Amino acid sequence: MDLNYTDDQIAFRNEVRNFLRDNLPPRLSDKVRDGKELTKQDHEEWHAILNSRGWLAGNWPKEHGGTGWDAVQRNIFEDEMTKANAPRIVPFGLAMLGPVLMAFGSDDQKGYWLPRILDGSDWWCQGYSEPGAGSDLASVRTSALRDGDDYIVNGQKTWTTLGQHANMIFCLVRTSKEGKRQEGISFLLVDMNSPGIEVRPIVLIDGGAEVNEVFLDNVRVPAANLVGEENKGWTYAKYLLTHERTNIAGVGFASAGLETLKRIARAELSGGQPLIKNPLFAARIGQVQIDLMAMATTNLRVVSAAAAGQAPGAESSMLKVKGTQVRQEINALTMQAIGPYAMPFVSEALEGDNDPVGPAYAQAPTGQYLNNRKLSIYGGSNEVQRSIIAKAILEL
Amino acid sequence: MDLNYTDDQIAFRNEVRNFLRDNLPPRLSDKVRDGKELTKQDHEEWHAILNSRGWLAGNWPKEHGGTGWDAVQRNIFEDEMTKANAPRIVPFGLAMLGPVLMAFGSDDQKGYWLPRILDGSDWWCQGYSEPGAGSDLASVRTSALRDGDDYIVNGQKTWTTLGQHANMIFCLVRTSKEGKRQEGISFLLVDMNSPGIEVRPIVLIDGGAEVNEVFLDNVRVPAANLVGEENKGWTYAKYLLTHERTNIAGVGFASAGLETLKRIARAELSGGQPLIKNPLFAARIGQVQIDLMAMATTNLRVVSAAAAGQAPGAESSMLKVKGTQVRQEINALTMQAIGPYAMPFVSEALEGDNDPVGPAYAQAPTGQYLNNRKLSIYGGSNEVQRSIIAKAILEL
Amino acid sequence: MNFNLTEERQMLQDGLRRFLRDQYTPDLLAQIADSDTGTSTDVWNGLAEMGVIGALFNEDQGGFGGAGFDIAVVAEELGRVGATDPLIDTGILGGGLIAALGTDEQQSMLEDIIAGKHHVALAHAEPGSRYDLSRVSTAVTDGKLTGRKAVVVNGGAADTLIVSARTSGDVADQDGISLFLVAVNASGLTRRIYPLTGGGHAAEITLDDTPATPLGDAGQAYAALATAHARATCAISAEAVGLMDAIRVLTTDYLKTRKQFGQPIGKFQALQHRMADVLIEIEQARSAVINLAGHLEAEPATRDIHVAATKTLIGQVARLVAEEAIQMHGGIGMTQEYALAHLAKRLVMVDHRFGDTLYHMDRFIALAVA
Amino acid sequence: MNFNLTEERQMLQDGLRRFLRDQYTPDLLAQIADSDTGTSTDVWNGLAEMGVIGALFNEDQGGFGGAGFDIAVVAEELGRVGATDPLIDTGILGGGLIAALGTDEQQSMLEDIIAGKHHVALAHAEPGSRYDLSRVSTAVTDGKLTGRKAVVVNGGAADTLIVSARTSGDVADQDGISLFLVAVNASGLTRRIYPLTGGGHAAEITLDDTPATPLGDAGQAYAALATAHARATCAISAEAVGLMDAIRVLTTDYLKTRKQFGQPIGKFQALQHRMADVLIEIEQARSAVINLAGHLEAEPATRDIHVAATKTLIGQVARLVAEEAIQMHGGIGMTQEYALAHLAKRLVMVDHRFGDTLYHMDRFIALAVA
Repeated sequence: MDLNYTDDQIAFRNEVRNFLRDNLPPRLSDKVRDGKELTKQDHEEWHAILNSRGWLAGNWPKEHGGTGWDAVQRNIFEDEMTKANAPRIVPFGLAMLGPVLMAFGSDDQKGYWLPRILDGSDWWCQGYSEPGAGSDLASVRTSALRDGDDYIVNGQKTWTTLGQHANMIFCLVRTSKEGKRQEGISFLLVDMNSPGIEVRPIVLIDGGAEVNEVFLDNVRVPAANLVGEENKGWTYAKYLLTHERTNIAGVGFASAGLETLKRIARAELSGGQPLIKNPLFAARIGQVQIDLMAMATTNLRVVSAAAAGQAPGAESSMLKVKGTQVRQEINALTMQAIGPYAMPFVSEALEGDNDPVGPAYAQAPTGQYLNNRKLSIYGGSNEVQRSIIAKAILEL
Repeated sequence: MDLNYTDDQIAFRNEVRNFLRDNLPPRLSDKVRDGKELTKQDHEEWHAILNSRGWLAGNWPKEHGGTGWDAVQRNIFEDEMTKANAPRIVPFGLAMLGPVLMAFGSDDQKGYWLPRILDGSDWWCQGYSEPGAGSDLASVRTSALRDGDDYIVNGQKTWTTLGQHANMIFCLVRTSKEGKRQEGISFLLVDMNSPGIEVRPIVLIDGGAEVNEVFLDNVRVPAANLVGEENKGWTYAKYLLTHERTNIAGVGFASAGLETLKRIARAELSGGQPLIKNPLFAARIGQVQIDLMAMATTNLRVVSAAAAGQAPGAESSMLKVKGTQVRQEINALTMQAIGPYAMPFVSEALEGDNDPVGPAYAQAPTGQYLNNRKLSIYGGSNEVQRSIIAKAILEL
Repeated sequence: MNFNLTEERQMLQDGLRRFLRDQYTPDLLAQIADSDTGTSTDVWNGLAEMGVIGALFNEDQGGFGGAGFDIAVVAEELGRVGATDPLIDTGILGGGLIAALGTDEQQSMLEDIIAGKHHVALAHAEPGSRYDLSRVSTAVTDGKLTGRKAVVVNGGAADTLIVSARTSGDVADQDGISLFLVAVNASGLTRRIYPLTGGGHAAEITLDDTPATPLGDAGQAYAALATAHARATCAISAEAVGLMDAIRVLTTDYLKTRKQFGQPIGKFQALQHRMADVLIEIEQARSAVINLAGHLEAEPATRDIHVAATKTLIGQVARLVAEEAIQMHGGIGMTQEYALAHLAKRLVMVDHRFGDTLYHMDRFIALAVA
Repeated sequence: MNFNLTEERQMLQDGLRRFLRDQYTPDLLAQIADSDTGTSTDVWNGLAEMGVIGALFNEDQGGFGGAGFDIAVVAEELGRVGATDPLIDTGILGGGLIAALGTDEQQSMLEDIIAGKHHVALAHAEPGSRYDLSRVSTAVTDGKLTGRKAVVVNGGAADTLIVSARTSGDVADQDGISLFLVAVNASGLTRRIYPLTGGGHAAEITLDDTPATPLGDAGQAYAALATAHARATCAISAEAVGLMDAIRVLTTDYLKTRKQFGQPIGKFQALQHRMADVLIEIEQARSAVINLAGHLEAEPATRDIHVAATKTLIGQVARLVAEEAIQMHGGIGMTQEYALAHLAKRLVMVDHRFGDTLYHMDRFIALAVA
């Protein structure tokens, strides 16, 4: 047992830290710190900076232009990124599609698509969820019928995050109605500029429009864009979900959120005293801080096992549940900390540089509280995670 | 809407209060306040005092020697009893069997058994639960086979509270295996002195032995002791359970427990200051006090509806769950309040007048905390109550 | 002891419920959400005609109610449809303070308020005062006001503002707080109007040597402010219960119709049990409102115990109900378009007016525990 | 970073787990529960032979461990079987303080302690001192002690007592606390020995002009007491995790076998989800112990943050695990005879030694939040 990083790991952390200090544009880190929305250009700028250092694809092997890092290095990198308020790496191409292509794509597909993910030629989005499916991903109804060298795709995808920026979407489609529901699913790459595709924003409860519905109406997709074998897509989909779940605990986000919470609680006054001196509020901060300290170690235990080659199992479900509880509690406390100034609806202020209503730090918390209710819903709801834990670990 | 008692109700409350002041032996109220175990004689003494005033059977009509009180009066009486630390009325004959006999018993049964409940000739206990049945009461396996003018009873009952004091037990027995499980159950009155009956104490987690197993081995019971019709016992059993659920919220117990908690928290020191001045502990007391204030009103709403003739429905399930949560939290806080003196195991001290280890008030809380875990288990576990609420009220 | 509504209140409740159910179509809600007032003239006039505003005042004040249960009945119904009408601001805070402190001439405004023709907002809290009722630093010089007022709900739509200022004492003293009537177009007064997360609008108000007319005796406004806030707390707590009921119905309906893994998700026991807990807590909240409404006219020491207890519990249950409802809905519960979004946001925001769970737990401890 | 045990610790863990599994039959547990010592001579000798006591001391002290993870590994295994052996009292508190403060002659006791031949108890807390480490009022006159010591765990079985007393300063000062070695048969010393709810025994000790030998420098004992309590907190926290694991296994086994309403109750989703939450919290508790064990040798300011964080979390999870386990078992979980009773009681009692959730949350706030 040794809670300390090795010398190599410390050297790596310092390297990352120095790089971020020298290369992360303050304009971007300010936006992240204040909870403002990033533009497509912001994301692309930051991706390009990371790519020029070779650090864009943290979970890709070196042969495909990735870093070749182990799980501990990736964790260090993500920690430092969040602590520095760096924009989050957009995951759809890098964390989701990339690993699937490397594992199941043809050589042609790998050779063509992977470099385009790195150099920003393509912005990918996700076509997994469908209306009414919820956490039941296997209930895919979007159909793809073979027609010569093409598939004709019809259906609807939803909850497509940042789909408004994307030129490509990877989709689960139904290519067969035979057998079990899982057996007739295929994994297809679709050009968003194809005729018959329409993207409509979904305004969320916080007023933001980060997710979309994607309508596919007789969309022609070259059969060459089928990944792996027809009707085997469920295997690839599950593989993707497993890889999506790295950093599922969100320790870095929670740590950054806790710092923000404390900063606000020191600035806000209650009865003329800093709010953080109020014993009951201090206890609520203390509680979530204690929970986070333990969760960070649980996370490192899983990361460490992954670095040693153990496949992440249902432990990631435990991290998902506890991680979202901690982050949502931090969100709730931060909203409580800003008091009456939680009430103004300030979506405009997040986008522009308007003179804020109330303190600058009071702009983001309410929206973040509302928006982050999603954390316990998406990526397999916490209810689904609990059922996984009960079956896979407790064997109930 | 009027939260105040009527003049008549106030007059009644004062009458009860004065009676308790003048007639409740301090020896008994001291024992109750300090959480000591009452002897059989203690109970009988108090029953006799109440009976001499005509107040022993609060939920019986006057024609059978009861008070004829409405639900509000019963609630006032129970409130005053708990506030005065009066011994609880032993419920098995009075609150459970009595109403069943009045509703379903023959005239002979009513004429014989009801007066004996009032004058203390019989001490009844309950033969509902069986080993392995848990909250699934309909899974009765104790059998009663008709043999001439008798039934021959074989089987085992468990969780029989104060069965060691009882000379009579009312039992659910299986008289038929045909049809649904509920259809072959009968309701039988059994003399505990019959040959073939054995009572064995079950030591509980707090070290006390208030419950028992009752073994019935070829016990002969006169067929005259069958209540109502053969194979209709499930109806009577459910009727009994409904009546058992008056005062299910336990507001009086919670109020008395809260007072004890505050008394201890004022006496205990933490950092040289009274523990009740510790903001975090005060907040936990405050929380349960706030919950109790609301629950007391929920209880009065149900009581008031019952007094107006509405049948208590699934609302009693809500009171059961919230009532046990409040009481168990008070128990936990009281145990926390006594600090290291929660550790001594003091079952002897509860029974005798030994010189206590630590403060006198520190004798009972640990045992009460442990013993009252039962509150959320018996009388239909809180899980069963939640399912009832989901089905009966939410219609899920 | 009696938990039934009087015949009058029952009639008011029934009529109001019908009226709001008819009026508050999704279209109207959306339209109001985009308006500057948080209400529509039609609805507000309709409420006035039904006597809903009058129910907040007693007969001496020109109304026909004014007791805690009058407030609770009306506010709960508004909550049930997620209404944003400024009943609390114009009626309970504005009208209530004028009724309590106004001269005969000032009292004459009540008739217009009750008739729905005049809107009021209370500009009391200041940046940094948080929920502390006695923390006032707006200054008075030669009868003119200078200072800043924060999150003045209905401040954009109000015809008249009631502004607090300090005429004596230290910044947090209860003594020395005075109230003033200020016209919204008075000189030196600027308003920055903005929408609220839970619907309706508020304003940041800056006063710079702004002329004002005293309301009540100089330096003696605290008791009336405390009473007005107790009544407003009763109203917003009852409104919260209405919101909870509406959210509960929406959620149980969804649980019954939404299918996943081959059955309605309401058949999953884990959700059933959590929903049972939600229901239990809503009933706790309902009882807490009854406690407060029933003690609203008690002496302040007793009243304030119930204010603190009720608002603490309401804030806690509000968060539970809103969060569980969104969680059980899943994705659809995250969308602005679905009815839950507005109800849930409005419910969550209840904790940010008139003191939150933290503020009121501290108060409760001071008043009733230690 | 490495979360694997060293080879030595892995071997110790494996051997100890086998030994305890073989030794701790229900009969032995019952026998120990009725004994005055909380251990059996056979088991204690066996533990000593395996080097379990020695693992608590470093090589200079005659042991072969002494680090946080040594303590945690050993204590967790004892917890797993619900053992009541006085490892904390004789080893960590008693032996630890003698090792830290003793003269060469006093240090010679360590050999007997490590060999399992000598029992010690720390008589530090007093009636009314609760969990405050610095609150000591036992007086010293001419080198003799007068005062009362409360809930001295293992005080009945100990051969030697370590007694704290105040030689200078005010009642709650850290400076001025001295330690003394006192023989249990010393004049003026009376012990009232009684059993504990979680197993084992303790004593109320009265000292009346009782002769004593100083242990360490006069008035300077606080730092060593704080270190010993940090190490004891690590041990009892790890023991708690062992208890949690055992209770979790017992409960999931029960859920799989117990049938109700026609199926194993473990198939009921509400119980599955609650049990999943229990498991998540147990993993949190396990991580908290790792955090404390890994920082036990850090400077006191850092160490004490982890002491406070870990003990707070342990106390919270202990209550959750014990209460959920009893609830899910139903009636059988309420009976003394069933294995859960002892484990659950011992787990609940963890919050009553070395500071409870309240005490440590206050400490954590002071050290790491405000």
